[in-house]
Amino acid sequence: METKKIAERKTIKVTEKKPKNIFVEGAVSALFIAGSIAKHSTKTGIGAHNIFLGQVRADLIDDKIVAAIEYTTYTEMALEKMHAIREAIFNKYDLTCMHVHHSLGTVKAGEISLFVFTSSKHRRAAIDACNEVVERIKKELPVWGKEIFEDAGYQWKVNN
Amino acid sequence: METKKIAERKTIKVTEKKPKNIFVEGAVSALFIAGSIAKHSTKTGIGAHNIFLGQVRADLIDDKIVAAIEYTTYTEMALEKMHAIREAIFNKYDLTCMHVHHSLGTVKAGEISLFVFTSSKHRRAAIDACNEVVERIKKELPVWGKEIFEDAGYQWKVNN
Amino acid sequence: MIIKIFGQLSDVIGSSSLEVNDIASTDELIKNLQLKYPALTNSKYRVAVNRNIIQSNTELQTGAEVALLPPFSGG
Amino acid sequence: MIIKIFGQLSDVIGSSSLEVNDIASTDELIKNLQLKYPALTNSKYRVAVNRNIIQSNTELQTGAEVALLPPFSGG
Repeated sequence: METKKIAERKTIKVTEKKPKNIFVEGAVSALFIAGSIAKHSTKTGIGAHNIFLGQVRADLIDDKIVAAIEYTTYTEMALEKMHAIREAIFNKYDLTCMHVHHSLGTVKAGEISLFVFTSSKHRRAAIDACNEVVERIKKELPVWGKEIFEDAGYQWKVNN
Repeated sequence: METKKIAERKTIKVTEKKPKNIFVEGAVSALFIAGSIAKHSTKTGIGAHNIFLGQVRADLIDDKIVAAIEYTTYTEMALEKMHAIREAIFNKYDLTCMHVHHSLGTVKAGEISLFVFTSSKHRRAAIDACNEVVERIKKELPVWGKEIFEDAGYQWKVNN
Repeated sequence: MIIKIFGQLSDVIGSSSLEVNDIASTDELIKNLQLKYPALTNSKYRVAVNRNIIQSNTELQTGAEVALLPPFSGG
Repeated sequence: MIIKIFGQLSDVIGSSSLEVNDIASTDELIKNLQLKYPALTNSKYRVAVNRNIIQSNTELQTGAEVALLPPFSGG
Protein backbone atom coordinates (compact mmCIF):
# COMPACT_ATOMS: atom_id res chain seq x y z
CA MET A 1 0.00 0.00 0.00
CA GLU A 2 2.67 2.46 1.16
CA THR A 3 4.84 1.69 -1.88
CA LYS A 4 1.95 2.29 -4.24
CA LYS A 5 1.22 5.67 -2.68
CA ILE A 6 4.81 6.81 -3.16
CA ALA A 7 4.75 5.64 -6.74
CA GLU A 8 1.61 7.64 -7.36
CA ARG A 9 3.10 10.75 -5.84
CA LYS A 10 6.14 10.39 -8.09
CA THR A 11 4.06 10.34 -11.28
CA ILE A 12 5.36 13.16 -13.44
CA LYS A 13 2.80 15.21 -15.32
CA VAL A 14 3.58 14.92 -19.02
CA THR A 15 3.68 18.33 -20.68
CA GLU A 16 0.93 18.66 -23.29
CA LYS A 17 2.77 18.88 -26.61
CA LYS A 18 -0.30 19.17 -28.82
CA PRO A 19 -0.84 22.84 -29.79
CA LYS A 20 -4.04 24.52 -28.60
CA ASN A 21 -6.92 24.38 -31.10
CA ILE A 22 -7.96 27.78 -32.42
CA PHE A 23 -10.57 26.63 -34.94
CA VAL A 24 -14.32 26.75 -34.43
CA GLU A 25 -17.03 25.55 -36.81
CA GLY A 26 -18.98 28.51 -38.23
CA ALA A 27 -19.17 32.07 -36.93
CA VAL A 28 -17.91 33.38 -33.57
CA SER A 29 -20.96 34.66 -31.68
CA ALA A 30 -21.20 37.88 -29.64
CA LEU A 31 -22.21 35.79 -26.61
CA PHE A 32 -19.09 33.65 -26.92
CA ILE A 33 -17.03 36.87 -26.90
CA ALA A 34 -18.96 38.11 -23.84
CA GLY A 35 -18.24 34.84 -22.01
CA SER A 36 -14.57 35.15 -22.85
CA ILE A 37 -14.46 38.74 -21.51
CA ALA A 38 -16.39 37.84 -18.34
CA LYS A 39 -13.94 35.03 -17.49
CA HIS A 40 -11.20 37.65 -17.04
CA SER A 41 -12.88 39.47 -14.15
CA THR A 42 -11.12 37.17 -11.65
CA LYS A 43 -7.72 38.12 -13.11
CA THR A 44 -7.43 41.38 -11.18
CA GLY A 45 -3.86 42.03 -12.32
CA ILE A 46 -5.20 42.88 -15.79
CA GLY A 47 -5.63 46.58 -16.56
CA ALA A 48 -6.25 46.45 -20.33
CA HIS A 49 -7.83 44.15 -22.90
CA ASN A 50 -7.59 44.53 -26.65
CA ILE A 51 -9.92 42.66 -28.97
CA PHE A 52 -9.80 42.37 -32.75
CA LEU A 53 -12.79 40.98 -34.63
CA GLY A 54 -12.81 40.14 -38.32
CA GLN A 55 -16.29 40.38 -39.84
CA VAL A 56 -17.31 39.01 -43.27
CA ARG A 57 -18.13 41.88 -45.67
CA ALA A 58 -20.92 41.74 -48.27
CA ASP A 59 -18.51 43.03 -50.94
CA LEU A 60 -19.80 43.81 -54.41
CA ILE A 61 -17.55 42.11 -56.99
CA ASP A 62 -18.50 42.47 -60.69
CA ASP A 63 -22.21 42.90 -59.89
CA LYS A 64 -22.19 39.95 -57.50
CA ILE A 65 -22.58 40.26 -53.75
CA VAL A 66 -20.57 38.15 -51.31
CA ALA A 67 -23.08 36.23 -49.16
CA ALA A 68 -20.60 34.22 -47.12
CA ILE A 69 -17.01 33.03 -46.83
CA GLU A 70 -16.17 29.34 -46.60
CA TYR A 71 -12.94 28.80 -44.68
CA THR A 72 -10.64 25.80 -44.97
CA THR A 73 -7.25 25.16 -43.41
CA TYR A 74 -4.26 22.83 -43.28
CA THR A 75 -5.02 22.09 -39.63
CA GLU A 76 -1.78 20.53 -38.38
CA MET A 77 0.43 23.19 -39.98
CA ALA A 78 -1.87 26.06 -38.89
CA LEU A 79 -1.89 24.92 -35.25
CA GLU A 80 1.89 24.43 -35.22
CA LYS A 81 2.34 27.89 -36.73
CA MET A 82 -0.11 29.47 -34.28
CA HIS A 83 1.74 27.80 -31.42
CA ALA A 84 5.01 29.36 -32.64
CA ILE A 85 3.34 32.78 -32.99
CA ARG A 86 1.95 32.48 -29.45
CA GLU A 87 5.41 31.66 -28.03
CA ALA A 88 7.00 34.57 -29.88
CA ILE A 89 4.31 37.02 -28.72
CA PHE A 90 4.60 35.95 -25.07
CA ASN A 91 8.38 36.33 -25.29
CA LYS A 92 8.09 39.80 -26.81
CA TYR A 93 5.22 41.33 -24.79
CA ASP A 94 4.35 41.34 -21.11
CA LEU A 95 0.95 39.69 -21.59
CA THR A 96 -1.32 38.13 -18.98
CA CYS A 97 -3.19 36.08 -21.57
CA MET A 98 -4.07 35.70 -25.20
CA HIS A 99 -6.93 33.88 -26.96
CA VAL A 100 -7.41 33.28 -30.68
CA HIS A 101 -10.47 31.80 -32.40
CA HIS A 102 -10.77 31.41 -36.18
CA SER A 103 -13.81 30.08 -38.03
CA LEU A 104 -13.84 27.14 -40.42
CA GLY A 105 -16.72 26.34 -42.76
CA THR A 106 -19.35 28.90 -43.70
CA VAL A 107 -19.52 32.36 -42.13
CA LYS A 108 -22.22 34.65 -43.49
CA ALA A 109 -21.77 38.37 -44.30
CA GLY A 110 -22.10 40.35 -41.05
CA GLU A 111 -20.86 37.44 -38.94
CA ILE A 112 -17.50 37.23 -37.16
CA SER A 113 -14.78 34.86 -38.39
CA LEU A 114 -11.75 35.94 -36.34
CA PHE A 115 -11.50 36.81 -32.64
CA VAL A 116 -8.15 37.81 -31.15
CA PHE A 117 -8.10 38.79 -27.47
CA THR A 118 -5.03 39.98 -25.54
CA SER A 119 -4.81 41.18 -21.92
CA SER A 120 -2.04 42.80 -19.92
CA LYS A 121 -1.34 44.97 -16.88
CA HIS A 122 -0.80 48.10 -18.98
CA ARG A 123 -2.45 48.93 -22.30
CA ARG A 124 0.62 49.17 -24.55
CA ALA A 125 1.40 45.42 -24.38
CA ALA A 126 -2.20 44.32 -25.01
CA ILE A 127 -2.68 46.70 -27.95
CA ASP A 128 0.67 46.03 -29.65
CA ALA A 129 0.48 42.26 -29.16
CA CYS A 130 -3.05 42.07 -30.56
CA ASN A 131 -2.05 44.07 -33.61
CA GLU A 132 0.99 41.86 -34.26
CA VAL A 133 -0.98 38.62 -33.79
CA VAL A 134 -3.63 39.75 -36.30
CA GLU A 135 -0.96 40.64 -38.89
CA ARG A 136 0.84 37.32 -38.39
CA ILE A 137 -2.39 35.30 -38.57
CA LYS A 138 -3.30 36.92 -41.90
CA LYS A 139 0.20 36.45 -43.31
CA GLU A 140 1.35 33.14 -41.84
CA LEU A 141 -1.61 30.84 -41.12
CA PRO A 142 -2.46 28.39 -43.92
CA VAL A 143 -6.15 29.31 -44.08
CA TRP A 144 -8.13 29.97 -47.26
CA GLY A 145 -11.38 31.85 -47.72
CA LYS A 146 -13.76 31.15 -50.60
CA GLU A 147 -16.12 34.08 -51.18
CA ILE A 148 -19.52 32.63 -52.04
CA PHE A 149 -21.76 34.93 -54.12
CA GLU A 150 -25.44 35.44 -53.41
CA ASP A 151 -26.81 33.99 -56.64
CA ALA A 152 -24.18 31.51 -57.73
CA GLY A 153 -20.46 31.08 -58.08
CA TYR A 154 -17.50 31.98 -55.91
CA GLN A 155 -14.01 33.44 -55.95
CA TRP A 156 -11.00 32.83 -53.74
CA LYS A 157 -10.39 35.61 -51.23
CA VAL A 158 -7.14 37.58 -51.46
CA ASN A 159 -5.61 39.13 -48.33
CA ASN A 160 -3.94 42.53 -48.52
CA MET B 1 -54.83 70.23 -46.73
CA GLU B 2 -52.45 70.37 -49.70
CA THR B 3 -50.67 73.42 -48.29
CA LYS B 4 -50.17 71.74 -44.93
CA LYS B 5 -48.64 68.69 -46.57
CA ILE B 6 -46.11 70.79 -48.46
CA ALA B 7 -45.22 72.67 -45.28
CA GLU B 8 -44.64 69.39 -43.48
CA ARG B 9 -42.40 68.12 -46.24
CA LYS B 10 -40.31 71.30 -46.02
CA THR B 11 -39.59 70.92 -42.31
CA ILE B 12 -35.82 70.88 -41.89
CA LYS B 13 -34.39 68.46 -39.38
CA VAL B 14 -32.49 70.47 -36.78
CA THR B 15 -29.00 69.07 -36.25
CA GLU B 16 -28.54 67.76 -32.71
CA LYS B 17 -25.99 70.06 -31.10
CA LYS B 18 -25.84 68.35 -27.73
CA PRO B 19 -22.81 66.03 -27.61
CA LYS B 20 -23.50 62.29 -27.22
CA ASN B 21 -23.32 61.02 -23.63
CA ILE B 22 -20.47 58.55 -23.03
CA PHE B 23 -20.90 58.10 -19.28
CA VAL B 24 -22.55 55.12 -17.59
CA GLU B 25 -23.13 54.59 -13.88
CA GLY B 26 -20.94 51.76 -12.57
CA ALA B 27 -19.10 49.05 -14.54
CA VAL B 28 -19.54 48.18 -18.23
CA SER B 29 -20.84 44.58 -18.36
CA ALA B 30 -19.71 41.85 -20.76
CA LEU B 31 -23.33 41.48 -21.90
CA PHE B 32 -23.52 45.18 -22.79
CA ILE B 33 -20.39 44.71 -24.92
CA ALA B 34 -21.94 41.62 -26.57
CA GLY B 35 -25.08 43.61 -27.41
CA SER B 36 -22.97 46.36 -28.93
CA ILE B 37 -21.04 43.85 -31.08
CA ALA B 38 -24.23 42.05 -32.18
CA LYS B 39 -25.82 45.32 -33.38
CA HIS B 40 -23.10 45.59 -36.03
CA SER B 41 -24.03 42.39 -37.87
CA THR B 42 -26.42 44.34 -40.08
CA LYS B 43 -23.62 46.69 -41.17
CA THR B 44 -22.19 44.35 -43.78
CA GLY B 45 -19.69 46.92 -45.08
CA ILE B 46 -17.66 46.42 -41.92
CA GLY B 47 -14.66 44.07 -42.17
CA ALA B 48 -12.89 44.82 -38.88
CA HIS B 49 -13.75 45.82 -35.33
CA ASN B 50 -11.27 46.87 -32.67
CA ILE B 51 -12.24 47.01 -29.02
CA PHE B 52 -10.29 48.38 -26.08
CA LEU B 53 -11.40 47.60 -22.53
CA GLY B 54 -9.96 49.20 -19.42
CA GLN B 55 -10.28 46.95 -16.35
CA VAL B 56 -9.75 48.06 -12.73
CA ARG B 57 -6.62 46.43 -11.27
CA ALA B 58 -6.34 45.25 -7.65
CA ASP B 59 -2.98 47.01 -7.32
CA LEU B 60 -0.95 46.61 -4.14
CA ILE B 61 0.11 50.08 -2.91
CA ASP B 62 2.11 50.25 0.37
CA ASP B 63 0.53 47.04 1.72
CA LYS B 64 -2.97 48.16 0.74
CA ILE B 65 -5.00 46.55 -2.03
CA VAL B 66 -7.14 48.60 -4.42
CA ALA B 67 -10.71 47.30 -4.10
CA ALA B 68 -12.39 49.74 -6.48
CA ILE B 69 -12.03 53.00 -8.36
CA GLU B 70 -14.56 55.80 -7.91
CA TYR B 71 -14.77 57.93 -11.04
CA THR B 72 -15.93 61.53 -11.22
CA THR B 73 -15.97 63.95 -14.14
CA TYR B 74 -16.59 67.52 -15.23
CA THR B 75 -19.47 66.33 -17.41
CA GLU B 76 -20.08 69.29 -19.73
CA MET B 77 -16.38 69.76 -20.51
CA ALA B 78 -15.77 66.01 -20.92
CA LEU B 79 -18.65 65.61 -23.37
CA GLU B 80 -17.57 68.66 -25.39
CA LYS B 81 -14.00 67.34 -25.50
CA MET B 82 -15.18 63.84 -26.48
CA HIS B 83 -17.28 65.37 -29.25
CA ALA B 84 -14.20 67.17 -30.59
CA ILE B 85 -12.14 63.96 -30.41
CA ARG B 86 -14.88 62.08 -32.28
CA GLU B 87 -14.95 64.69 -35.06
CA ALA B 88 -11.15 64.64 -35.39
CA ILE B 89 -11.04 60.82 -35.51
CA PHE B 90 -13.76 60.59 -38.17
CA ASN B 91 -11.89 63.20 -40.24
CA LYS B 92 -8.61 61.32 -39.93
CA TYR B 93 -9.72 57.68 -40.33
CA ASP B 94 -12.12 55.96 -42.70
CA LEU B 95 -14.36 54.61 -39.93
CA THR B 96 -17.85 53.12 -40.22
CA CYS B 97 -18.63 53.77 -36.57
CA MET B 98 -17.20 54.43 -33.14
CA HIS B 99 -18.66 53.96 -29.65
CA VAL B 100 -17.20 55.08 -26.32
CA HIS B 101 -18.50 54.25 -22.83
CA HIS B 102 -16.79 55.39 -19.62
CA SER B 103 -17.90 54.53 -16.09
CA LEU B 104 -18.72 57.01 -13.35
CA GLY B 105 -19.11 56.11 -9.68
CA THR B 106 -17.72 52.87 -8.24
CA VAL B 107 -16.13 50.16 -10.39
CA LYS B 108 -14.71 47.20 -8.51
CA ALA B 109 -11.37 45.50 -9.24
CA GLY B 110 -11.86 43.07 -12.15
CA GLU B 111 -14.70 45.14 -13.62
CA ILE B 112 -14.55 47.19 -16.82
CA SER B 113 -14.56 51.00 -16.69
CA LEU B 114 -13.74 51.96 -20.30
CA PHE B 115 -15.09 50.50 -23.55
CA VAL B 116 -13.89 51.91 -26.88
CA PHE B 117 -15.22 50.26 -30.05
CA THR B 118 -14.23 51.21 -33.61
CA SER B 119 -15.31 49.58 -36.88
CA SER B 120 -14.17 50.02 -40.47
CA LYS B 121 -14.02 48.31 -43.85
CA HIS B 122 -10.33 47.41 -43.46
CA ARG B 123 -8.50 46.67 -40.23
CA ARG B 124 -5.89 49.45 -40.28
CA ALA B 125 -8.42 52.26 -39.73
CA ALA B 126 -10.27 50.48 -36.90
CA ILE B 127 -7.06 49.54 -35.06
CA ASP B 128 -5.31 52.91 -35.42
CA ALA B 129 -8.43 54.93 -34.59
CA CYS B 130 -9.14 52.87 -31.46
CA ASN B 131 -5.57 53.30 -30.27
CA GLU B 132 -5.67 57.07 -30.79
CA VAL B 133 -9.06 57.46 -29.10
CA VAL B 134 -7.84 55.57 -26.01
CA GLU B 135 -4.72 57.76 -25.76
CA ARG B 136 -6.75 60.96 -26.18
CA ILE B 137 -9.37 59.87 -23.61
CA LYS B 138 -6.67 59.20 -21.01
CA LYS B 139 -4.88 62.48 -21.75
CA GLU B 140 -7.69 64.91 -22.55
CA LEU B 141 -10.90 63.93 -20.76
CA PRO B 142 -11.48 65.64 -17.39
CA VAL B 143 -12.13 62.42 -15.47
CA TRP B 144 -10.62 61.50 -12.10
CA GLY B 145 -10.23 58.11 -10.48
CA LYS B 146 -10.05 57.65 -6.71
CA GLU B 147 -8.48 54.31 -5.80
CA ILE B 148 -10.37 52.95 -2.80
CA PHE B 149 -8.38 50.52 -0.63
CA GLU B 150 -9.82 47.28 0.74
CA ASP B 151 -9.59 48.14 4.43
CA ALA B 152 -9.80 51.90 4.54
CA GLY B 153 -8.49 55.01 2.85
CA TYR B 154 -7.91 55.98 -0.75
CA GLN B 155 -5.47 57.65 -3.10
CA TRP B 156 -6.00 59.58 -6.32
CA LYS B 157 -5.12 57.59 -9.42
CA VAL B 158 -2.29 58.85 -11.65
CA ASN B 159 -2.33 58.09 -15.40
CA ASN B 160 0.93 57.29 -17.16
CA MET C 1 -18.83 83.57 -9.44
CA ILE C 2 -18.75 79.82 -8.73
CA ILE C 3 -15.42 77.99 -9.10
CA LYS C 4 -15.73 74.24 -9.72
CA ILE C 5 -13.15 72.10 -7.93
CA PHE C 6 -12.36 68.53 -9.07
CA GLY C 7 -10.46 65.41 -8.05
CA GLN C 8 -7.68 65.69 -5.45
CA LEU C 9 -8.12 69.50 -5.37
CA SER C 10 -11.47 69.02 -3.65
CA ASP C 11 -9.45 67.39 -0.82
CA VAL C 12 -7.04 70.35 -0.69
CA ILE C 13 -9.82 72.93 -0.66
CA GLY C 14 -12.31 70.83 1.28
CA SER C 15 -15.15 71.42 -1.17
CA SER C 16 -16.16 70.77 -4.77
CA SER C 17 -17.10 74.40 -5.41
CA LEU C 18 -16.24 77.86 -4.12
CA GLU C 19 -17.97 81.19 -4.46
CA VAL C 20 -15.74 84.21 -5.18
CA ASN C 21 -16.62 87.82 -5.97
CA ASP C 22 -14.96 90.79 -7.68
CA ILE C 23 -12.28 88.72 -9.41
CA ALA C 24 -11.18 90.17 -12.75
CA SER C 25 -8.76 87.52 -14.04
CA THR C 26 -7.52 83.95 -13.55
CA ASP C 27 -4.16 85.19 -12.17
CA GLU C 28 -6.03 87.21 -9.54
CA LEU C 29 -8.20 84.19 -8.73
CA ILE C 30 -5.17 81.92 -8.23
CA LYS C 31 -3.39 84.51 -6.05
CA ASN C 32 -6.47 84.83 -3.82
CA LEU C 33 -6.98 81.09 -3.56
CA GLN C 34 -3.31 80.44 -2.71
CA LEU C 35 -3.58 82.93 0.17
CA LYS C 36 -6.64 81.18 1.53
CA TYR C 37 -5.47 77.59 0.75
CA PRO C 38 -1.63 77.53 0.99
CA ALA C 39 -1.54 73.80 0.09
CA LEU C 40 -2.70 74.82 -3.40
CA THR C 41 0.81 76.14 -4.09
CA ASN C 42 2.11 72.56 -4.09
CA SER C 43 -0.75 71.16 -6.16
CA LYS C 44 -0.58 70.42 -9.86
CA TYR C 45 -3.61 71.67 -11.77
CA ARG C 46 -4.83 73.61 -14.80
CA VAL C 47 -7.56 76.22 -15.05
CA ALA C 48 -10.50 75.94 -17.45
CA VAL C 49 -12.61 78.96 -18.42
CA ASN C 50 -15.86 78.11 -20.16
CA ARG C 51 -14.73 74.47 -20.46
CA ASN C 52 -11.46 75.28 -22.23
CA ILE C 53 -8.08 74.97 -20.56
CA ILE C 54 -6.34 78.35 -20.58
CA GLN C 55 -2.64 78.75 -21.42
CA SER C 56 -2.11 82.22 -19.88
CA ASN C 57 -3.83 84.80 -17.69
CA THR C 58 -7.43 85.24 -18.84
CA GLU C 59 -9.97 87.96 -18.10
CA LEU C 60 -13.06 86.65 -16.31
CA GLN C 61 -16.31 87.97 -17.76
CA THR C 62 -19.51 87.93 -15.69
CA GLY C 63 -21.00 84.46 -15.80
CA ALA C 64 -17.74 82.78 -16.81
CA GLU C 65 -17.55 79.07 -15.92
CA VAL C 66 -14.26 78.55 -14.07
CA ALA C 67 -12.87 75.18 -12.98
CA LEU C 68 -9.67 73.91 -11.36
CA LEU C 69 -8.55 70.62 -12.91
CA PRO C 70 -5.91 68.35 -11.34
CA PRO C 71 -4.17 65.83 -13.68
CA PHE C 72 -6.73 63.61 -15.43
CA SER C 73 -6.87 59.94 -14.54
CA GLY C 74 -9.76 58.48 -16.49
CA GLY C 75 -9.87 55.15 -18.31
CA MET D 1 3.40 9.67 -51.24
CA ILE D 2 0.29 11.80 -50.72
CA ILE D 3 0.44 15.46 -51.76
CA LYS D 4 -2.10 17.71 -50.00
CA ILE D 5 -3.67 20.40 -52.20
CA PHE D 6 -5.33 23.50 -50.70
CA GLY D 7 -7.47 26.51 -51.64
CA GLN D 8 -7.64 27.60 -55.29
CA LEU D 9 -5.07 24.92 -56.24
CA SER D 10 -7.67 22.24 -55.53
CA ASP D 11 -9.68 23.87 -58.38
CA VAL D 12 -6.65 23.79 -60.71
CA ILE D 13 -5.85 20.16 -59.94
CA GLY D 14 -9.44 19.07 -59.40
CA SER D 15 -8.73 17.35 -56.09
CA SER D 16 -7.56 18.07 -52.55
CA SER D 17 -4.92 15.33 -52.61
CA LEU D 18 -2.77 13.48 -55.11
CA GLU D 19 -0.80 10.28 -54.86
CA VAL D 20 2.66 10.27 -56.45
CA ASN D 21 5.43 7.66 -56.41
CA ASP D 22 9.19 7.57 -56.90
CA ILE D 23 9.69 11.30 -56.46
CA ALA D 24 13.06 12.23 -54.93
CA SER D 25 12.76 16.00 -54.51
CA THR D 26 10.34 18.93 -54.52
CA ASP D 27 11.78 20.23 -57.83
CA GLU D 28 11.07 16.84 -59.43
CA LEU D 29 7.56 16.86 -57.95
CA ILE D 30 6.79 20.32 -59.36
CA LYS D 31 8.16 19.38 -62.82
CA ASN D 32 5.94 16.27 -62.91
CA LEU D 33 2.85 18.11 -61.70
CA GLN D 34 3.31 20.94 -64.22
CA LEU D 35 3.42 18.38 -67.03
CA LYS D 36 0.19 16.80 -65.85
CA TYR D 37 -1.55 20.09 -64.85
CA PRO D 38 -0.27 22.86 -67.17
CA ALA D 39 -2.45 25.48 -65.40
CA LEU D 40 -0.20 25.05 -62.37
CA THR D 41 2.52 27.02 -64.21
CA ASN D 42 0.39 30.17 -63.86
CA SER D 43 -0.58 29.54 -60.25
CA LYS D 44 1.02 31.22 -57.26
CA TYR D 45 1.85 28.79 -54.46
CA ARG D 46 4.49 27.61 -52.00
CA VAL D 47 5.49 24.08 -51.05
CA ALA D 48 5.50 22.81 -47.47
CA VAL D 49 7.45 19.71 -46.43
CA ASN D 50 6.55 18.36 -43.01
CA ARG D 51 4.49 21.50 -42.34
CA ASN D 52 7.33 23.92 -43.04
CA ILE D 53 7.49 26.11 -46.13
CA ILE D 54 10.63 25.31 -48.10
CA GLN D 55 12.81 28.02 -49.65
CA SER D 56 14.69 25.84 -52.15
CA ASN D 57 14.72 22.34 -53.65
CA THR D 58 14.28 19.79 -50.87
CA GLU D 59 14.89 16.05 -50.83
CA LEU D 60 11.75 14.04 -50.09
CA GLN D 61 12.26 11.27 -47.56
CA THR D 62 9.85 8.35 -47.33
CA GLY D 63 6.80 9.41 -45.40
CA ALA D 64 7.39 13.14 -45.95
CA GLU D 65 4.23 15.27 -45.63
CA VAL D 66 4.08 17.46 -48.74
CA ALA D 67 1.53 20.22 -49.37
CA LEU D 68 0.92 22.86 -52.04
CA LEU D 69 -0.20 26.16 -50.49
CA PRO D 70 -1.71 29.01 -52.52
CA PRO D 71 -1.58 32.52 -50.93
CA PHE D 72 -3.20 32.52 -47.49
CA SER D 73 -6.48 34.42 -47.00
CA GLY D 74 -7.58 33.76 -43.44
CA GLY D 75 -9.02 36.27 -40.99
